[in-house]
This record gives sequence, C-alpha cells and structure tokens, in this order.
Amino acid sequence: MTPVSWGWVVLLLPLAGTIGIALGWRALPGRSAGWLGSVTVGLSFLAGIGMYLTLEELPHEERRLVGSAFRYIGTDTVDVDLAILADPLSTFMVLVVSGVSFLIHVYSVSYLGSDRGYARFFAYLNFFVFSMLLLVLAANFVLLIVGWAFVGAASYLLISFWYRRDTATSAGIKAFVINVIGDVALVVAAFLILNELGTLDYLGAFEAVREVPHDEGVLVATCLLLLVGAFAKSGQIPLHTWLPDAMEGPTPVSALIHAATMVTAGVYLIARCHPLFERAPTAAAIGAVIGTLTLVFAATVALVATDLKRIIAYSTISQIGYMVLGVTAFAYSAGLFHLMTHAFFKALLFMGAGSVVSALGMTNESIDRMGGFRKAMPFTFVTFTIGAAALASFPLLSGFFSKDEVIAYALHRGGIYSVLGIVAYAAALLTAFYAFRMVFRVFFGEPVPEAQQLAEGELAHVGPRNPLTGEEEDTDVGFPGPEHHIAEHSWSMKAPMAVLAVLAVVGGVVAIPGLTHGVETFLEPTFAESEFIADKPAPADQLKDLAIGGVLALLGIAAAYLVYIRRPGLARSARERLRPVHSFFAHKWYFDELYDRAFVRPSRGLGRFGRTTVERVLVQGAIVGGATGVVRAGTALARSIQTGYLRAYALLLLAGVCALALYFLIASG
Amino acid sequence: MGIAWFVVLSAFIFCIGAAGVLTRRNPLVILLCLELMLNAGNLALIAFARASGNGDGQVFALIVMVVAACEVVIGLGLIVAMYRRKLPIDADQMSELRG
Amino acid sequence: MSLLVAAAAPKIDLASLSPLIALVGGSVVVLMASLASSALVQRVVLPILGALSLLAAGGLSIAIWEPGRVRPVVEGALVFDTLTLFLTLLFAAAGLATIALSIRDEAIREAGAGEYLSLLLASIAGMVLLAGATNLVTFFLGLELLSIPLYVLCASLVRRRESLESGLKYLVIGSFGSATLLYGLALVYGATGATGFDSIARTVGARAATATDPLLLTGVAFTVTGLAFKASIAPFHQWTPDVYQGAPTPITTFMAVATKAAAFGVILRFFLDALPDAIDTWAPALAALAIATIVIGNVGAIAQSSLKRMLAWSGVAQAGYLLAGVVVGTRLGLQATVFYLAIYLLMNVAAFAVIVARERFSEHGDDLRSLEGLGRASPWLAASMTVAMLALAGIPGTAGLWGKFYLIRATFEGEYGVLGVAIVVGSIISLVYYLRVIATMWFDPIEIRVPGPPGRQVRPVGSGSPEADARAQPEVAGLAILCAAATVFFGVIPAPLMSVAVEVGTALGVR
Amino acid sequence: MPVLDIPLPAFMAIPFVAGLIGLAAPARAARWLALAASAGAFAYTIFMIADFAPGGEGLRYVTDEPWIPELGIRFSLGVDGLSLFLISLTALLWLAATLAAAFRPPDRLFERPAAFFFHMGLAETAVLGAFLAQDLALFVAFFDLMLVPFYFLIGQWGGRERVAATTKFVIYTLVGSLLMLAAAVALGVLSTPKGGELSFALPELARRSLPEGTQIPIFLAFAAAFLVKAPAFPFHGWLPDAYRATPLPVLALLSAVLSKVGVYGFIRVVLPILPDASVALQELMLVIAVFSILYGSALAFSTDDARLVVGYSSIAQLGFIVLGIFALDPKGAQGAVLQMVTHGVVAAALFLIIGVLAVRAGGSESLARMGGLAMRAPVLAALFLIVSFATLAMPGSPNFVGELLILFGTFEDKIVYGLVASVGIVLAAVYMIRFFQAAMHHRAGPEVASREMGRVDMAGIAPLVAVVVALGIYPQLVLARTEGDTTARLREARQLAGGVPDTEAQPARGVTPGGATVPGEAPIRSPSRPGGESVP
Repeated sequence: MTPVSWGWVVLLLPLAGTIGIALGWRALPGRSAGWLGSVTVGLSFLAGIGMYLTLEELPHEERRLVGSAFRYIGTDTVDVDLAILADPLSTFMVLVVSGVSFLIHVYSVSYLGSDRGYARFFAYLNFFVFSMLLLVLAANFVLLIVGWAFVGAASYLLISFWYRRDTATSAGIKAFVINVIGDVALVVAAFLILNELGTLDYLGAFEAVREVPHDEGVLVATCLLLLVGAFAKSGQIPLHTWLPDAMEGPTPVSALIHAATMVTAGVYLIARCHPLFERAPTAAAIGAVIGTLTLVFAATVALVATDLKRIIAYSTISQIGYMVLGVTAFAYSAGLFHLMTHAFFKALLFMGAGSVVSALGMTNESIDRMGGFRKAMPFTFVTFTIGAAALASFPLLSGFFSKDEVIAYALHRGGIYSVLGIVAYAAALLTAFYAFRMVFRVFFGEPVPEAQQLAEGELAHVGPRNPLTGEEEDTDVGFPGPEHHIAEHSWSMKAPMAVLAVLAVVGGVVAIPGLTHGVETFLEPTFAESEFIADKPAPADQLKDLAIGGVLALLGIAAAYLVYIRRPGLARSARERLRPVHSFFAHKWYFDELYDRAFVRPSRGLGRFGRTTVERVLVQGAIVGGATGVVRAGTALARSIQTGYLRAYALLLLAGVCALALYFLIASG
Repeated sequence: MGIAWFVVLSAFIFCIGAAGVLTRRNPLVILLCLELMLNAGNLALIAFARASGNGDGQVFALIVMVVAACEVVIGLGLIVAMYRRKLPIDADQMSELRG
Repeated sequence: MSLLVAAAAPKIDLASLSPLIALVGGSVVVLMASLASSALVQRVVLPILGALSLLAAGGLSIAIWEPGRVRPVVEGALVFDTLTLFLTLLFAAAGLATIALSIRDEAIREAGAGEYLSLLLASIAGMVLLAGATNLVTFFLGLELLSIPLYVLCASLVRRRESLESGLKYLVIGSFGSATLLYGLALVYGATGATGFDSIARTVGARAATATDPLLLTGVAFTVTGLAFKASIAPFHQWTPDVYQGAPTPITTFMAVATKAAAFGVILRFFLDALPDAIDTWAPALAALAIATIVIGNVGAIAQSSLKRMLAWSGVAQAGYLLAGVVVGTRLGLQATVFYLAIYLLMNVAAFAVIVARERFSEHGDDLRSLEGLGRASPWLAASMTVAMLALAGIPGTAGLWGKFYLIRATFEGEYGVLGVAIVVGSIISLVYYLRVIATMWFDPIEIRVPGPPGRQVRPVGSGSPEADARAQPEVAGLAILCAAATVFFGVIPAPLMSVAVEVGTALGVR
Repeated sequence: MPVLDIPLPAFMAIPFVAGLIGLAAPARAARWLALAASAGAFAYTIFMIADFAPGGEGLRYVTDEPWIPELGIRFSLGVDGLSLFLISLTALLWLAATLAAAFRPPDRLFERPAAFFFHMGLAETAVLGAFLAQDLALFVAFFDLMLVPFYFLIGQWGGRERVAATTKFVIYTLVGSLLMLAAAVALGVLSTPKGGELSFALPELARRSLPEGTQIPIFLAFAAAFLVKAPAFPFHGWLPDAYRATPLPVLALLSAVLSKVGVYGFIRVVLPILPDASVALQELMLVIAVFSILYGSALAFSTDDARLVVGYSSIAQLGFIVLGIFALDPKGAQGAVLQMVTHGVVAAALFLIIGVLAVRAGGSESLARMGGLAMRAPVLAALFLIVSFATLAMPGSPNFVGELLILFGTFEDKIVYGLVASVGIVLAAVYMIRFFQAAMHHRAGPEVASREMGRVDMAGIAPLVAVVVALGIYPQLVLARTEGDTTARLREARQLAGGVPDTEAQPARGVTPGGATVPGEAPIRSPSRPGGESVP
C-alpha cells in the first residue's frame, strides 16, 4: 500500500467510528461505545505508522504524494479535488494526533464511565479525531478549511457537552464564533491565493509562489490572513479569549482538543504554508512578535489564576506562543518538536488535573480548595509532577530540549528575533514558577478534607455543582454522577497517564542538539526547498542556550518552592504589595471586558435598533404606512365629495365641463 | 343680423337653466330648468341650421322636443310616485344614498 | 326647401337593420302580450318572448357579421359594422342575463313584467342605435332611447325609497348631462355645418382652422362631458354609486355592463370617426381624465360595505382603464377596448349574479356581510364570486389579466405608457377591496370595519339555507357559474375572443 | 433521450390535476392523491437529473406552441441546467411539505383537507411553471399566479391575524409583480424592431436590444418584483406578519421556494435581457444585497420567535444570492444557483423542525419557552444540528460551497462588498448557534416535554438532511450541470462590465449526451482518481 492509501485508511477509520457510534448508540451496551471509539482511533494510529513506514521507503524527493478521490468543486477558475497529501509533515501530525487521541480515548472510557452522554461523547470525540486528521491530511486550502471548521464544530460540541450548564453553552458559542472568524480569514486568504497563484492546491501554490517577489503586498496580506486563522485556532492574542473558557468541557476534551491537538493546528498551518511565509518575511515577523507577546501574556495570567484547569489552559496558550515563535522564526522542526513534546506533557497534566478535580467531586477546580493530595493520590502526584517538570523544561526532560531549541533558533536568526528570544527566556522563568505553583498548591501543604477521606480510602460524596456558578447540576443530561473517577482506581486511566509520563520524560531524546536529529531529518523533505533549512545554530550555541534554559527552570522551581512551601505568607504579602499588577493579571489583561464593550454589546444594540426602530419607522412606517396612508386619504376625499345631493353633483359636472372647455381653448391656442 | 346674437341668447338660456338646477330644491322646478337647458340647445341648433343652410339642425331640434317631452313625463311620474309614498318633494331630502 | 332636402327618403338596408327591428319589435310584442294578465303569461311567456327577441337580435347580428366591410344601414345615420354588431351581441347577452336575474325579482313584480321587459328591450334598442350612430341626430336619439327607459327601470321598485331616489337622481343628472351633450352637439354642428360624422371629419380635416375653432372645441368639450357622464368617467361619475346602489340589482347589472359598453361604443366612434384629425387636442385631455378616473374609482371603492356600491366604484375605475384604450386612438387600442368590454361583461355579471342570489334572503341585503361563510355554505357561488374578483383585479388564470395586458400593450405602442402604469397602479389599489370580498367568503368570520345598513326583513326564496336558496334560483347560480367559467376559460385560452376583437378592430377607419 | 418522456406541460400539471380530482374525491382520498402527485413529480425530476449529462448545456424537453398570437405570447417551456435543480428542489420540498401536512394531528388544518391540497397543488404547478417558462409573459403570469393559492393557504389555514397578514403579503408582493407586468409589456413592445413581430420569447428578447435609458426603469420594475418576493431589505415589510401567520408546511414552501423564484428571475430574465441596466445598477444591487445580509443577520439574532429567526436569516441568505448574481462573475452566479438549492433545502427543513419543536415546547414557538429539548431526542438534536451547521454555511456543507463561490465571485471585482458580506458569515454563526442552543440546550423550558420525533416527522425531515449531506460531499453534482447555462446567462453583462469573456475563462467543453466524456469533471493531474462521478 502507498502512503496515500494508508492516509485514506487513517482518515476513514475514525469517521467509521463516529458513524458506528452515532447510529448504533442504542445497541451498544455498557462502555462498548467508548471501546469502539478507542479501537478505531488506535487502528488509525497503526495505519499512521504504516503511512510512516511506506513513506520512509521512498526516496527523499518523492515523499510528497497527492491522492485525490474526486473533484469536489470545479467551476470557472476554481478547481478543487477531494484530495489528501501524504508527506513527512502530515505523517508527523497524523502520528501525534492519532497517538495522543488514542491514549485520551482510553482515559475517557472510564473517566466518563458514569456519564449519561457516554455514547454521544465518544461520537463527538471520534468526529473530532476525523476532522483533525482531515485538517492535517488535506491537500488543498479548501479541504483545509473544511477540516479547520470541523474541528471547530467538534470543539464547540464538546465544550458545551454538559449543555445544561449555561456557562458551558456560552463558552461553546464563544469558541465557535471566534473559530468562524478564523475560517472567514482563511476563506479570504484562499481567494487571494487563488487569484495570486492560480490554484488552491498546496503543491501548485508553493510552486507558483517562488516567482512572487519578496514581501509583495498581496502575499503579505495573504499571510496575515493565514495568521488570523491560525491565531483564532491556537488561542493567540487577540483571539485567545475562548480557550480558557473552553475548560468548561470535560477534562479529557481539554486534554485532547484544547491542549494536545486542535489548538496546535495554527502551528501546523504556518509550517505547512512556510513557502508563503518565507516569501513574506514581514508577515512572519509580525507572527513571531504576536507569538512572543502571547507567551508572555499567558504566563503572567497563569501566575495568578486560581482555577486549576484554567492555569493549564493559559500555560497552553503560552506554550503555543513558543511554537509560533519557532515556526515564524523558520525553525520548523524546532516548533513542531515542541508541538510534539507539549502534546505529551500537556495531555498528561490535564489527565492528572482531571483526576484531582474528580476527587473533589467536580464541585471545585480552584487550587485554593486543594492541597495535600500527595499521599491520597500518589500516582496522580508523580505523573502530574513529571508533566509539570517537563512544562517547566526541567533539564533532560522533553520540554527542556524542545523549548530551548526554539529559543536557540530565535536567537540565532538575529535581528528582532533575538530580542524575542530573550523575552521568551524571561517567560520560561515564569513558566517554571507557575508550573510548580500548581504542584505545590495541589499536592503539598495541609490535606483538605476530601484528601483526608481519600487517604482513608473512600471518596467524598457531594452532589455535583457548577464550579463557576455553584448551582446544582441536574445529572440526567449527562454528568459524572456521585461516583468519581480517579487514576488510582481505574487502570484505563492509569495506563495512558503512564505512557504519557514516559514520553514526557524521554520524548526529548529524538532531538538532542549535536546528537540526534530525528524530527529534523524526518521532516526534511517537506522543508527541503526552504531557504533556512541549512541555516541552523551550531550545536555549541545550542548547548549554551540549553544550559541557560535549564538554569532558569531550576530558578523558577526554587522560587515556587520558596514561596509556597518555605514561606507560605510570602505569596499573600507579594499580592498585597503589587495589588494593581495582580488584578491586571487576574483580569486577564481585561481582554474579555474590552471585547464585550467593543463587539458584543454593539452588535446586540444594532439588532435591537433594527428590530425596534428601523422596522417600525422605515419598513413598516415609511414604506408600508406611507402607501396605505396616501390611499386612505384619497378614499376619505373621494367619499367626502360624494355628498348625495343632486345639486352638488350637477355643480361638479358643470365645473368639469368648464375645465374641459377651458383646457381645449388654451391647448389649441 | 348675425348668428352670434342667437348663440349668445341660447348660451344665456342654458346658463339660466343650469343655475336653476343648481339652486332650486323643488323637483318640479328642476325639471323646468332642465327644459330650459334643452331648449337652449334647440335654439342654437335652429340658428346654426339657418346659418349652414341645411335642414339637419331643424330635424334635430324637432327630435329633441319629443325627447324633452318624454323626460318631463318620466320626471312627473316619479314625482307622483314619491308623493304617493309621502316622501318629501325636495331634492335635498333625497340624499339617503351617499359616500 | 331645406326641409325637403332633409325629407328626401334615405336608402335603407333592412337586412342589416334586422337586429334593431328584432329588438324594437320584441319590445312592442311584449308590451302587447302583457295585456293578457294570466299568471302563466306574466310569469313565463313574457320573459321567454323577451329572451327570444334578444336571441333573435344576437343571431341576426352574427348572421350579418362581415369583417372589413362598412355597411351603411340608414344612409348617413346608422352603420352596422363589426363594432356595432359586436356591441349588439354584448347588449343581447347583458339583456339575457338581466332577464335571468329579474325573473324572481321584486322589481319585475312591482313594475309588471310587460312594462319592465319592454322597457328593457327598448333601452337595448337605444344602445344598438347609439353604437351604430354615425350622425349627431341618431347619436342623441340613441342616447335618450337608452336612458329614458333606464330612468323608469331604476325606479321600478316603487315601494322602496332608495329605488325612487336613484331614479330621480339618475333622471335629473342624466337630463342635465344630456342637455349639456345636446348643447355640445349643437356647437359642433354650428362649427362644421354638418351632422354626419364623416362630413364632420372631412370638414375638420380639410380646414386646419376648424380644428382650432373655439366653437368646435367648446362643443367637443360639452360632448365629452355628456359621453363621460354615461360612461361614468371622473369627474362626471358621481351619480354612479348612488344610482347603482339604489336601483334593483338586475337593473344595476344591466347598467353596469350594457350602458358602459354602449357609451364606449359611441365614444370610440365619435372620436375615431368624427374627430380623428383633432386627436392631438382631445387625446391628452382624455388621458388626464382616464388617470383621474382610475385613481378616484379605486380609492372610492375601498371601505364600501355595500357590494353594489363597491362594484359601482370599481366600475368607475374600469371605465378609466377602458378610456386608456380610446386615448391612444390606434386600431390596437380599439381592439383592446372591445376585448376588455367583453370580459368586463363576464366578470361583472358573475359578481352581480352572486349578489342577487344572496340579497334575496340574507338579512344583510347587498352588504358585504351577506357573503360571510359563503365558501362553506355554497362553494360554487363563492367560487364564482372569487373568480370575478380575481379577474377584476387582473390576476393570472382569469381573462382579466389578458384584458389589462392588451390595454397596457396598446398604451405602450401608442406612446401613452404612463396610462399603462396608471392601470397597473390602479389594479394594485383595487386589490384592497377585491381581496376583502374573497376573505369574507372564505376566511372564517372576520370583523368588517365599515358599519353596514341595519338588517332588513326579507322572505327567503328557498328554505333559507344558502344551499337551498342557491337551488331555489338555479338560473341565478347557473348564470354566475357560467360567467365565472367563461372568465377562466378566456383566461387560459384567450385567443378566440381576441381574434374576434381583431376583426372588430377593422371596423373604424383608424390607423 | 430521457428514460421516460413526459411532455413538460403534463408534468407541470400533475399536482394541479391531482388537486382538482381531490376536490371531487372523498376527503380521505385527497391527501393520498396529493402525496402521490407530488411524489410522482419528484420522481420525474430525478429522471431529468439522471438524464442531464454533467457539463451539459441548453434547453431540454422543449414545448413551444403559439398561445396568444395577438399578443405574441407563446406557450414555451423548457428545462436547462439553470432550472433543473430548482425544479427538483420544488418537487422535493412540496413532497416533504405535503407529507408534513397530510399526517398532522387533526386540527383546523383539516377542516377542508381537499381544498388545502388543491391549493397546494395549484401552487406547485404555478411555481414549476415559473421555473420552466421560456416566455416572459408566461413567466410573469405564473409568477403572479402562485400568489393566489398562497393567499388562500395562509388566509384559510393560518394562525392568528391570518387575514390581515395574508392580505398584506399578497398586496405587498403584487405591488412588485404588477409593476413587473407593465415592465414586461413595455419590454416586449419597445424592443420590437420597426415592422417586427411582437415577441416575449426570452431568447428572442435577449437578441433584441434596448437603449440603456429604457432598460433602467424596466430593470427597476423587475428588481422591485424580485426583491419583494425574496425578500430583501427594505422590502421585507410583509415578512414578519406573514411568517407568524402561515401554517408551517406552507411556510416551509413560502420561504424555501417562492423566495427563489425571484432571484431565479434575475438570472433567467434580467441579466440576459437587460445587460446594460444590470451593469449600470450593479452597485445599487450589491448595496441592497450587503444591507440585506447584515440587517437580516442582526434581526435574526435579536428576535425571540423561532420562525422569525429563520425568516430574517433567509433575508440574509437571499442577500448572499443577490450578491453572487450581481457580482457578474461566473463563480458568483454558480455559487448563487447552488445556494438557491441548498438554502431551499435547509430552510424547509428548519421550518419542519420548528414544527416538531413547537409540539414539544407546549405549542410555543418562542425561544424563551423552549430549551433542553435535546435531552430525550438525540435524533432530532442530530438532524437539527446538521441543518443548523448547514445554514450557517459550515465548511463541508453545500451552503459553504455556495457562499465560498459567491464570495470568490464578489472578490474578483468588488472585494469591498465581499469583505463586508463575509461579516455576515460570522453573524450567521451567532444566530444559528443561538437558535440551536436556545431550543435544544440549557435547562428545560416551562412546558417542555422532550421526546423523540415521530415517524412522520422523520419521513419529512430526514430526506432533506440526507440531501444536505450528500450535496455537502459532492456539490459538483449540481455545479457540473448548472455551469454551462448559468454562465451563458451572464455572458453579455460580463462583457459589458469588462469581465473576461467566458470563452477564455472556460476551456471549451464538448457536450456528448451520453456523457462519454464528462467535462464537468475532466481528469486533472492526480494519480489515484476514480473517473466518472463515483462517490467513495
């Protein structure tokens, strides 16, 4: 089988899973829906490996194959096939996506075990995997947009999975709308590409773009639009506001969609379109700046946020900032490498968080209510800490290599990039700090009652509440019932976490500067014609940068230890002293408030204005009312002269005669 | 003497008749005034017949007289019917139908 | 001397005169027969006699139908060309319909069948005379012969005040109009020295001075008034609603369709035969009148609760449409006008037949409310009324559309497109009141904003229930359905009627 | 040659005749007759599609008889790529609506079922006639005729205020239509060359030329008729009342099909016959379109009445279609045609769904009183979800393909309008998701009793959803067949507008009826392409 045919298999398996679950949900007993979903995804991961192997057999320059099913849209100058592209990049993404998805499926099998919406959940989740694979396998921009929108839809459905929570539905609509903004940007970009390069197929467009001069206006605009799309999906400033709210969804969803896979689609897009960006370095630079801005911003917010899942969400935003910096610094392999390692440790972190939150009976996600779970949940503690360490780029863990490679490349590119690299270092310090802030606040310190009970072996039994509004949940729509699902009690949660933990530790070995170049060499065919493929920092510099990164990480961790273990009072006093800064961070830099004032209220107002004023005054008043008014007046007049008096009639008749006679005499001069 | 005088006279008669119809309320008088108007027409016809030298106008006038007579008869008949029904013999009272 | 000239016996073509003879003869015969006072004669024989004479007139006019050729019947006085004959057919049809509607009517009982019918026939004879008149004298004679019997017929419900009032009003205003007309004719005669249309035309055409002679123009103005009055064209329309409402409904029907046809017959002939060369003078004036009529008629009809009154107003509006066909002064306009006259007859007879059927037992009389729930009670009547209303509004599927289509086309080809637009705007306004009728019949009881007259006591013709009533007067229901069916038929297949209209178009010497 | 060849007049008359027979037949039989007739009509349209080779062009099944020679009107019907799918859309939706109406629980709808189905049949015949007509006078006649049955359907079987609503609806729309009548006559008369025969045949009219000064007023009259019917802002005054009063099965047709006849008229009549005016007034039409999009969307997400959400949203959707048409670009026009079909399907589906929702929400159609309906009705929720996504033009849905092409077409020359219009896509996402959530999600409304949809509702809605999905996977099914005739309609206008002549934009495409070579999807460079129209 060719890589392409493997690709079709990869694509269709999860779809089959979705349809199977959607149609057979009544028939599927117990947890079989979950297993069906997991198996299909697992198989598609294996197919992905098949894709990888068959691709490896081919000579370098032949490693980009297009497989087309049939013509999708063909009219006038538009000519788009339903086609997939099998090349190292897509294969890489396929492996990451399907692999992580499989693990999270397995995790969910028991994590949502008692949820009323069990089958629905897995139908959605499989649909998501299908969409994500479509996104990464698409061979042209239209299909990319389709996958792009599908993952948005899936994420919407999963965010508002517990749809009786108003918080969940509003989070869902927010995510959906911002994603649609991204879609629209992509549509416009697609048009510009069609107009400029004459085709919507990747390969054709990338061929054609070679003739376009550097920083040609339209091309820059195109790339900026692509960036808008990417940022909407990847939660970069200014389109990031939906991502923290997206934590309303069940924790596996946060792990899969809003950490490991979907949100990194933007990074994939930029990497995929690198020929365009290399032709429009200005756009790339703007992207890099925004990425860096985002990673700092998110880190600062994560410092002060108290909701466990939201802290992780902000760390995701921040980490994606690193990846964006990487790919816009034309360090594709570095960015994608970080994408991979991030997928491992971030999924892991969320799984752990899910376990902890579940232990609290879903009533609360605030780290203020947590503490001392170390003894009660040893496994969760260990895995979570590994994840945090990797996030903090603790030396020799996966995150350590990937993140610092990104920064190394940025510094190497020089110019503005070196500035950005230094900023990124600063943020790395914060990252290490907030990562371990989580660990210390959740697992150390005085055990909370739930933790004690758990240590004594039984679970707290609290009716589930909405952690935001605190209102009682009605569990019959589907909601983890009274019984809780924590890693310690269920192997199907343990196993994936273990696997991810291992990967988070050793994930880095595939690309140790100067030693291994796994990612780079594998991806090389995709980026072969890149101008920057050869231009990479010397291993020596890389090692130097690695050292700096490691030191910073250790400093951050030490600081967190100091603040939260040694001198617990310190945090509070610091907060007191820096009140304005703190509240600025705590309000997430007031983005939500700004958007509410700038867009949400105006559009509502517009609608109200239209419904009340315009409709009443113009449409019904002026147009309808005006006409009828005239007619009514005419009627009144005609009837008022109809007095019923003979003499009046005779008079009018006479008047008519005179008028006519007069007219005739005048008309004929 | 010129034809103009006849025409002017007929015009006067016509106007008198018209004025009568417009001002009087008694149907009988109104009928009289209508007769005046018709006869104004007759006068004009005969005058013009004289002027143009063919008899058509005179024939016309004769026919008109017959017609006028018929109209008056009908009118009187109606008035009698109204009288029988004790309806007011007043044009302005006959204004049930309006609007 | 001059008298002798006038007395010299003209050549008379009796064969062609036969329709007229049939009518006059019929009128006399009916009057004579009515001396026999047996119920059978009064109830059955007389109507049959009347119908026979009408059928005879119609049959004869078909027999002598001959496109293209203009046959002078009475030299210089009367011509029976296709226009006359076609209108004769319309009059006969209208007469038959009127008789059918009258058989069971109070009016015919009040007035006595003999008088009633012979007056009707006499009036029709007058119409034929008017339609065929090619001479000012015949013109005036026909007009009066048409009107005078109608004055009586309007008042034939002697017991009812409205009937008398309408009779008197019609008489007074009518005579006023005739007097004006007469004076106008006198002036025209004075200006041209001739009474024959052809010689008038020759004089006007020959001496350009005549075309602008104040005497002639004043005369024309007065004549127009007289004609406009008969055709109920604004601002000479005011008698129409009152008279239509007060007169017995069969007579209203007759006036609505026949009088209008006759008036337009003579209008066409007078303007296109006698004054073709003054067209630049009179056409704009008539155009203005047409627009005024369309507007006034339509706005007047809105918010009328009496159906007869509403149809009277709508009749005014329709007169405006028809006038548009005259204004353009082309053959096409002539064709369009006569075509519209024909379908106008169908539409109105259908509508009035339904009104007759209802007012005979509904305590609301001819008020709109008398139609409430008709769709449920007797769907056939309701359907006929619906078709009539839609046709009057010019909705596709009915002949009304093609009538308007034809007229609009004529206006655009005659460079009077503004009239075409006016017609359309008028139809838009007219929807308001036509649809109200339909809604009342089909859509379950809705409140009608306009308060109607107080309910009157009537003796149901049938057992009182609508179906029974419809059954009890089959000729009325049948007539309604027949006309509605014809309207729809010509709506789907208008070609036959149009080809006839085209033949009629050959009548006058228009370009 | 078609598989089975029914002359078009007969095909067109099927529903009407069935209705007539139904009037005579006993009340029970009426609905079965109506169902059979609409099913038959739909089946035949399937044959037509099957018979129409992709990339095909030109009229099929032509009927062309002299009808009213005195007025130069011919009874000429025909099907081409442009009308093909609109016809089958009509037939399909009438089938669905008849189904939905026929098995409704016995309420006031079934006081006079025979009459109801008679009017439905008459309406279908009129709409089909309008789509098939190849003679302007005939088109106008059918265009106005279709109002009559709807007048009765709303007035007799409608909800509150129905009489006022239906009167307003008919008068409002006839204001446009009758002006169009005058304009049509004027067009025929004025375009007749000296001594030439008066003719209303569309191809003939397209051949004859008019000075631009004359074209513009005529264009405005036509535009008025079509925009009122659509409706577009600010001509939608009739919409709120009419939508509230109309019985849902009828409303589905009113919103899904009648609106399309108007915009169809733009492509069929206005562009080819009045090219100069179309170019001269292009900007005006684009402005109206963009306003409709924004305004309709704004209203749609601020109203509480489920019907009006869909109603206002269709103002926006129709705005997109007008935008695509008056972009005067093949892509735009193609997108518009596709959008007509797809919006028709989803709008109808939405109204049928609203019916289902209302039954479960205690008869209320106010969003405030719905909510939580998804709970025990997963199938309903799924279908509703798919339809909502399609309505907001989610990529992967046929509506997306339509709007994509419309936007591409607009960007070509009028990028500003395109950009403003694309805001409408975002707004669409807002109001549709809001609608879906308000109905299906959140806590249950006061009288909400969530239960799965019944077999009949299923039979009405599921096929429509299936069509949406199928077209989403394979939109080319439509595009390949509409392309030839659509682009031909706007060729002249494009050349006037200075656009590239289509001959250059289009590789020449030979048409072989057998479809031996399928030009619609000519093979393009790619290794693994199964030929023909196979869908995996």
